[in-house]
Amino acid sequence: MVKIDAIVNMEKMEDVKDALQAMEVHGMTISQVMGCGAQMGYTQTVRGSKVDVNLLPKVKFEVVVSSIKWAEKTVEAIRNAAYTGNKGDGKIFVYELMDVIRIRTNERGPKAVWEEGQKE
Amino acid sequence: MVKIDAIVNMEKMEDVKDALQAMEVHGMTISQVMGCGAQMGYTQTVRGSKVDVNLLPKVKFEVVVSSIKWAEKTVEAIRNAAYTGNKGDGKIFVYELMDVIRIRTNERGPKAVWEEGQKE
Amino acid sequence: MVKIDAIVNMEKMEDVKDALQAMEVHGMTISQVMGCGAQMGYTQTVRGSKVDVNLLPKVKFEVVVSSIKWAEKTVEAIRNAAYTGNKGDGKIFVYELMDVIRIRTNERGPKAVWEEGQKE
Amino acid sequence: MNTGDTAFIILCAAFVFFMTPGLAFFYGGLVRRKNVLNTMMSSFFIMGLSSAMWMLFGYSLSFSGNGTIIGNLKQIGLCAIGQGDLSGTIPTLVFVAFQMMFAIITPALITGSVAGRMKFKALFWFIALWLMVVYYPLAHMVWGQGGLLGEVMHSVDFAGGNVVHISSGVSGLVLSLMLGSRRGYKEQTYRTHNIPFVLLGASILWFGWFGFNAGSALAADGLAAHAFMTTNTSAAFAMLSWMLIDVLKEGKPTVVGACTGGVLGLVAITPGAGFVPIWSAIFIGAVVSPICYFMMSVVKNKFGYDDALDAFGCHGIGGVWGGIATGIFASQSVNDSLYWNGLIYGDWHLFGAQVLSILITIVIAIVGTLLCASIVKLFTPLRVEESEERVGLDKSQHGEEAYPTFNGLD
Amino acid sequence: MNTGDTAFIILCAAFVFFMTPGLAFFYGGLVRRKNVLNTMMSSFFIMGLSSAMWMLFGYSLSFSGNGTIIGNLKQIGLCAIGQGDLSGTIPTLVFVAFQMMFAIITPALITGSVAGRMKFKALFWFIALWLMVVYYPLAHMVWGQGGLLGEVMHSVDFAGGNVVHISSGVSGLVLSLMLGSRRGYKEQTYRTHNIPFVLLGASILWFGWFGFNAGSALAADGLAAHAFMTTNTSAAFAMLSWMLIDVLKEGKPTVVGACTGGVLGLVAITPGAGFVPIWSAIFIGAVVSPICYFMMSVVKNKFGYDDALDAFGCHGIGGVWGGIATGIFASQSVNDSLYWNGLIYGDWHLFGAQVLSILITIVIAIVGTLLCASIVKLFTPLRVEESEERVGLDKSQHGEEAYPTFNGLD
Amino acid sequence: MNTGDTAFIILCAAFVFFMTPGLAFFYGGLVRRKNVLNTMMSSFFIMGLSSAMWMLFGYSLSFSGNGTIIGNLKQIGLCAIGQGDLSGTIPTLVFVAFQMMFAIITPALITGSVAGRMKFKALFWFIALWLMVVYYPLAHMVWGQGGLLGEVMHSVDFAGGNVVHISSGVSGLVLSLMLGSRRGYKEQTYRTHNIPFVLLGASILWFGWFGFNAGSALAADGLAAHAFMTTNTSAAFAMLSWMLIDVLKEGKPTVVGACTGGVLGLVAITPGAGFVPIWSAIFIGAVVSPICYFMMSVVKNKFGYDDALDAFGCHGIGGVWGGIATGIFASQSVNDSLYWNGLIYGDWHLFGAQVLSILITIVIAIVGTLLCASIVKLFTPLRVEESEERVGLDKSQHGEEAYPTFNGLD
Ligand SMILES: Nc1ncnc2c1ncn2[C@@H]1O[C@H](COP(=O)(O)OP(=O)(O)O)[C@@H](O)[C@H]1O
Ligand SMILES: Nc1ncnc2c1ncn2[C@@H]1O[C@H](COP(=O)(O)OP(=O)(O)O)[C@@H](O)[C@H]1O
Ligand SMILES: Nc1ncnc2c1ncn2[C@@H]1O[C@H](COP(=O)(O)OP(=O)(O)O)[C@@H](O)[C@H]1O
Repeated sequence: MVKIDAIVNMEKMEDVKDALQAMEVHGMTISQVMGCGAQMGYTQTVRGSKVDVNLLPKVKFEVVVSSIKWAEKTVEAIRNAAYTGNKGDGKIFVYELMDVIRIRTNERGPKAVWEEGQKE
Repeated sequence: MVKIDAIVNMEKMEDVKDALQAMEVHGMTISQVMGCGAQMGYTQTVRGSKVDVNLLPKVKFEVVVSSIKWAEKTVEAIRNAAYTGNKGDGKIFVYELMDVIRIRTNERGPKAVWEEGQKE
Repeated sequence: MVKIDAIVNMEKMEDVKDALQAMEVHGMTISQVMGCGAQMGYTQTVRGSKVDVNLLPKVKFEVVVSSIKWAEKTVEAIRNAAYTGNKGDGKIFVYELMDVIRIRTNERGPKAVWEEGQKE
Repeated sequence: MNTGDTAFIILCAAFVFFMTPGLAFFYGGLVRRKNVLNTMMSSFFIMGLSSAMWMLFGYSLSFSGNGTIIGNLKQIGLCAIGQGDLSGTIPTLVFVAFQMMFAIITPALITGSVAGRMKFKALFWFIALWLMVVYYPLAHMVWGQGGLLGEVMHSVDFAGGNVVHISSGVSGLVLSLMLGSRRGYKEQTYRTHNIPFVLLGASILWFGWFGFNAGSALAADGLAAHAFMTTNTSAAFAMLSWMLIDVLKEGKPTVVGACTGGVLGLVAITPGAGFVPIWSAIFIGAVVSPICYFMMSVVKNKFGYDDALDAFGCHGIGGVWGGIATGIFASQSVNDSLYWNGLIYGDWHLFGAQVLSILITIVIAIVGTLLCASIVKLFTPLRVEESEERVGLDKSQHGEEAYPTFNGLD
Repeated sequence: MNTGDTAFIILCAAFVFFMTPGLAFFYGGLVRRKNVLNTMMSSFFIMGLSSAMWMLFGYSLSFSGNGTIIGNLKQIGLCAIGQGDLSGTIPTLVFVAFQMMFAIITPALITGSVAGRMKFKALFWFIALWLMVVYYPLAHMVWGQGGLLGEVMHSVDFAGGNVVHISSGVSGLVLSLMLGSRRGYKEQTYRTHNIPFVLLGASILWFGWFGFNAGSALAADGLAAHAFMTTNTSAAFAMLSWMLIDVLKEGKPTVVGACTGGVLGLVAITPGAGFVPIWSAIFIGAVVSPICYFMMSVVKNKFGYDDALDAFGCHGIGGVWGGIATGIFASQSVNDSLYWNGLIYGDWHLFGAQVLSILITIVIAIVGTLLCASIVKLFTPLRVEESEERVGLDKSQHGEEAYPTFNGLD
Repeated sequence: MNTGDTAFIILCAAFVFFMTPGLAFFYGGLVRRKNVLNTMMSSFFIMGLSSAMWMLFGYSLSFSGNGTIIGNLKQIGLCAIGQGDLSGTIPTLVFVAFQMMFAIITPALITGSVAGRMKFKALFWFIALWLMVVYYPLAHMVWGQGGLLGEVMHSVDFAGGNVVHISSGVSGLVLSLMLGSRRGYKEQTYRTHNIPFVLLGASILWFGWFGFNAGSALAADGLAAHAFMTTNTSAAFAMLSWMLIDVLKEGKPTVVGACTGGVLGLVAITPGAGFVPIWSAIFIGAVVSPICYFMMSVVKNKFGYDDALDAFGCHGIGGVWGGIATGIFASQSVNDSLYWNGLIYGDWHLFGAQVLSILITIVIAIVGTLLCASIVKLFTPLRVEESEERVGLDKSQHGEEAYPTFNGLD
């Protein structure tokens, strides 16, 4: 099984979520993070004083899929949805997983990530 | 060493924490995430208009333990504490870790996760 | 490629960030987590009643670097910046990564984490 | 000059002033987190803009002279008004101040309809024009000397059902139709981001409304006390009836519902507060919630317009019901300045006048809004770009975030 | 009719009204995040319920007629009260409105004791019953014509020590005992979720309390000013003495402590505000904090009851101290309507009457609460299910979350 | 005694009281999340401390007797003041209460300059000393019988330009220089953590300011209404002019800017509210924003002092401009208690007196602050430890966190 962490722009959240659901990846975990990278932040003016903002809010998707094949598809889907061509578009990290357990059923391994009705 | 990510229901937070501490796993990191999965969210009514809520708040536990044996025990403990049998109970992901460093002592590897007084 | 998760004290956030940027690691993702570990929390008094606070706010840094060599340097830098010698200083976890994708350019692998101008 | 009346109306003016920030919180709490500042600012800036315009020429256009449609410019800059000049038992300047607050809150109400998508620049100029095209004439027609709706037609409006609520609600609807719906409205999760702020806002509104309605007696007397009691009674019953609807429909009374109900009761009683008997406020309040609930849940859904925070559903519809109810229940035994009694006492004249005046108000609001929005459109688009809407109006219109550190990092 | 007095009391009524949302924030800030809406709503809905009941029959039961225990139903629906009817120098309707606000805030105080575990439905009906069984009789006995505690026993209660604070605090304690403790109370981390809201609430309470106490003079005169100054003095010294306790015990003055202290000072001075000399307010305020601190930290802990937000610890105990202190310091030179002087002037009669009236109030509150809660229990359990408590009362009782997007996703 | 005037001033006192929590929110919203409670508490505790001191001896030192520099101790504990004693048309106790509120808000303003780094203990004692060394003498010199600035020099200060704003702003600057800058000031990201709180605070300030300025007429009359209108006009134009600056400099009007502008307009009109004609308030308000913007963005940056929340930039500079503007525009036709007309009417006397009185105020503030801070320093360091600053002042000074569960875990 493979885990994919994708860090994307805030305003792409809905799009990435929709893209994943469109390809039948229903399970995902989302959290807010702050990021800095090539995109160096921006400068805000508060009452005439400059304030540097170099940590930008980003959204992190964690998606676990059952196989490398699925992982490739998922990465592709995320990339398409999150792409704008500007700095700050984000990064995708791919890991291998030792095991997955679905608490409800105690299923383990790939079965624990497949949903019923999901074609492999 | 092994890292365990468990995504469980909000209201199970205290229980899972207690279960871990009961089995002498004292180190853990908790964060709030939003999840969607087999559980498809619910519909809320705001002033008579329906609003779909399909991202649900979940709690993510990150626990690092020193060995696969411990990992199994930990998974078991989390499963027992978080189980209700309903959709949305959550998932547990298990990874292998290359290394762990305890900042305070600069210990590395399994030693960095063992606590004094913890039986292996 | 290697991913480093470091859990450090809230008040060390700026220092760790500066330390990373000083060594030319510009990409990082930060989030707030709650932790408990050897440091057992503290007791607060609210209107004369004791309240146990055993989850403490911590900051989690996620940094992906291109090689083990860089990982070592990064761990060292974080350690130096976050060290105080007290319980609660935090832990650093190191993983191996299967792949990294930079969304903007679709670069993959180590290239996706190197910045232009960054010496390997 | 009567110092008691003067003290009362000066302080009531301050109470009514406080309603505008109250509205900012009521509206601001209801929107998504990325639009909260823009929503609050849309009410807040009017405290500056409308005050300035009122002092420069708004008061004069509303209350100077005795035209049928609008006042004149004789009291421009308030220069002709001395400290010793009286309006009834209070200094004229007190009346100026009290009425100013109504000219602030009214356009602020409109902004609820257009939350989440209107360019701030366009809103700024729209409000400035709207005050001149819709508000000042209406205020004159209803409350000014020789005004069409008031002195000519003998319709009544105690504290601003037509002037404040119907005008703003209808204008909000028209403007929201011109703007179109928010991106992803209906498909997408939309969430009230801060319900305690909604409760704070509703509470401040209710508090301020005592100044609004009781102060409209323009004296500290039995009539003011009467208006105070009708106001509170209507709000109370409207809150309870909304809670009942919630329980019947969803099984649970919601906080947003209770707040909405309370505000609706206040809207509905506004035109009649000093005309209708206290017992009738029970009915006026208890009925406004179901009417408006129906508008917001069924009608809005059916027609698919995006009256974002229900400025029309609350103030438009609630104001119309209030105006009609005044025509039904108003009684000369409550207020002997009435020309006729209400429908239940067997006289249809007042009822007819109320209906007619409501229709005229609606027409003025529609035409005026179309006119103002069209003028603004010549200079700037009304609506933000799609990308600005995505990013949120806080960042795109003001370069700020409401709670930048609430992911816990600071 | 005196317009100055009328203006004063109408506006004081609005001030007292504002205290209830203030309390909602004071309480709401103190609870866990998952219970904030339920806690706020528990105060807020009473603005609807109690207003409606007051207008329908509550005023009549409290102030009509001259029974010893309770009023009569002659002024039901306020129908018999004309705009011209006076109570002293103000229209009777103003008095009705002012007193109504007390009937709103009092039951809201109770809800602090039961936060985090009471079924909303049960709370709703409990409050409705409690107003009839405890509040209206008490208000009549203390302030009504021919009332037992006031006119018969000559005990005094300027602005509601018995009627408001002791009655609500004791009832809260009884109800919290009937409900049992919150799940995991004492083992578990319990945290004040939003201290700025606590500070906002405490500030609004203090602000409104000027209307509460000074307004209880029922005229804008020297006595009102006197009550204003005793009120502020007591609050100030109670805040300082709580800060001192905090420093002595923990080394640091806390914000929650300073807010609590301020409110305690206000509670303690309430029964005596217009009877005791200003200097004695120093003492009344400075002493109330240590007394209540002791109750909340030592006694509550020892007996293990879960008076969640210390409605009993603050209002019950603070009110008792205030009532006794009135018996000690009250002086005819401050207020010549007093029948006797206080203990320090060598007359024990007033002191005795005060103690007795406090005991009677406590008995009424205990019996009344047991009665009301038992009746409610026949129809619905008082307490939520365990799972509902776990999920939080916001979701389980109202289907809402207070800040749904504050994990940053919106 | 006039009940209308009495009602007015008692309630105005409550309005001014409400400004201090308003300030707590205005300031609290502007700081980083880890310092919000300390910042709010820095204003809040003064409601206790300054009230207590005022009642004990502050009023006496400020208003008893007719010294040139300071009052006497004859009215210590307010013991000599009966309920029947009058000040003009109102009970003296009402005047005591009204003035007390000014003695609360003034030192609270100072705390904006020192936010984020001052030891709470040091602040506590500093404020206590500062009231005695700077405030009471200044209040006496400006408003007391025989006072140097008022009755001797005939400079005027309607509602506290010198006493409140200049004194606090300048003292804030001096204190912030003594403390040094916040750690990492300028290199580091500093962020306004809660802009809705800023807006809430600014709104409460504006609301309360009606009591502050109109109430300073000490009667409910035409002059009060006049002050009400100048106040609102100045605030409105200052808000608009700040928005204009924002648009010119950054392309977007900010919410923090609009709030700041509104407050600046209120500051600037304070000394002249009841002396200058209404039209001149347009000018006073419109000009104060650019002046202060320049101070905050250019001058502060250049000199590098860390006036954290711009207490000096807003209140110091705004107050100076207001005092000078009063010397320019004040007119006997507005207020016949004036000794001279302003500069534009061709008389330079008042202008001179204003400038001189401002200079004297500045000197008193500087010397007084240096003195008080030096005394405090003998007993405790003024500044927190570096580690305490890092952790945040909420935790280190009060052992609390403002929103402990807003990472979503509760
Ligand atoms: N090396 C890294 N380790 C961890 N997170 C990273 C790293 N590089 C980038 N990120 C995350 O990705 C986000 C976008 O990265 P950025 O470098 O600005 O984009 P890009 O390089 O695609 O233009 C950052 O805000 C950060 O959260
Ligand atoms: N494939 C996945 N990848 C990442 N997170 C997941 C995945 N599947 C489930 N989750 C997380 O687990 C939570 C519970 O999952 P859900 O599928 O609803 O439960 P279950 O299948 O156990 O009934 C989700 O809300 C989500 O946060
Ligand atoms: N085994 C673990 N798994 C996950 N997170 C851990 C673990 N041990 C510690 N942590 C995280 O590191 C933080 C600091 O750990 P702690 O044990 O208190 O410090 P130390 O052992 O270095 O003194 C904790 O608050 C927790 O967030």
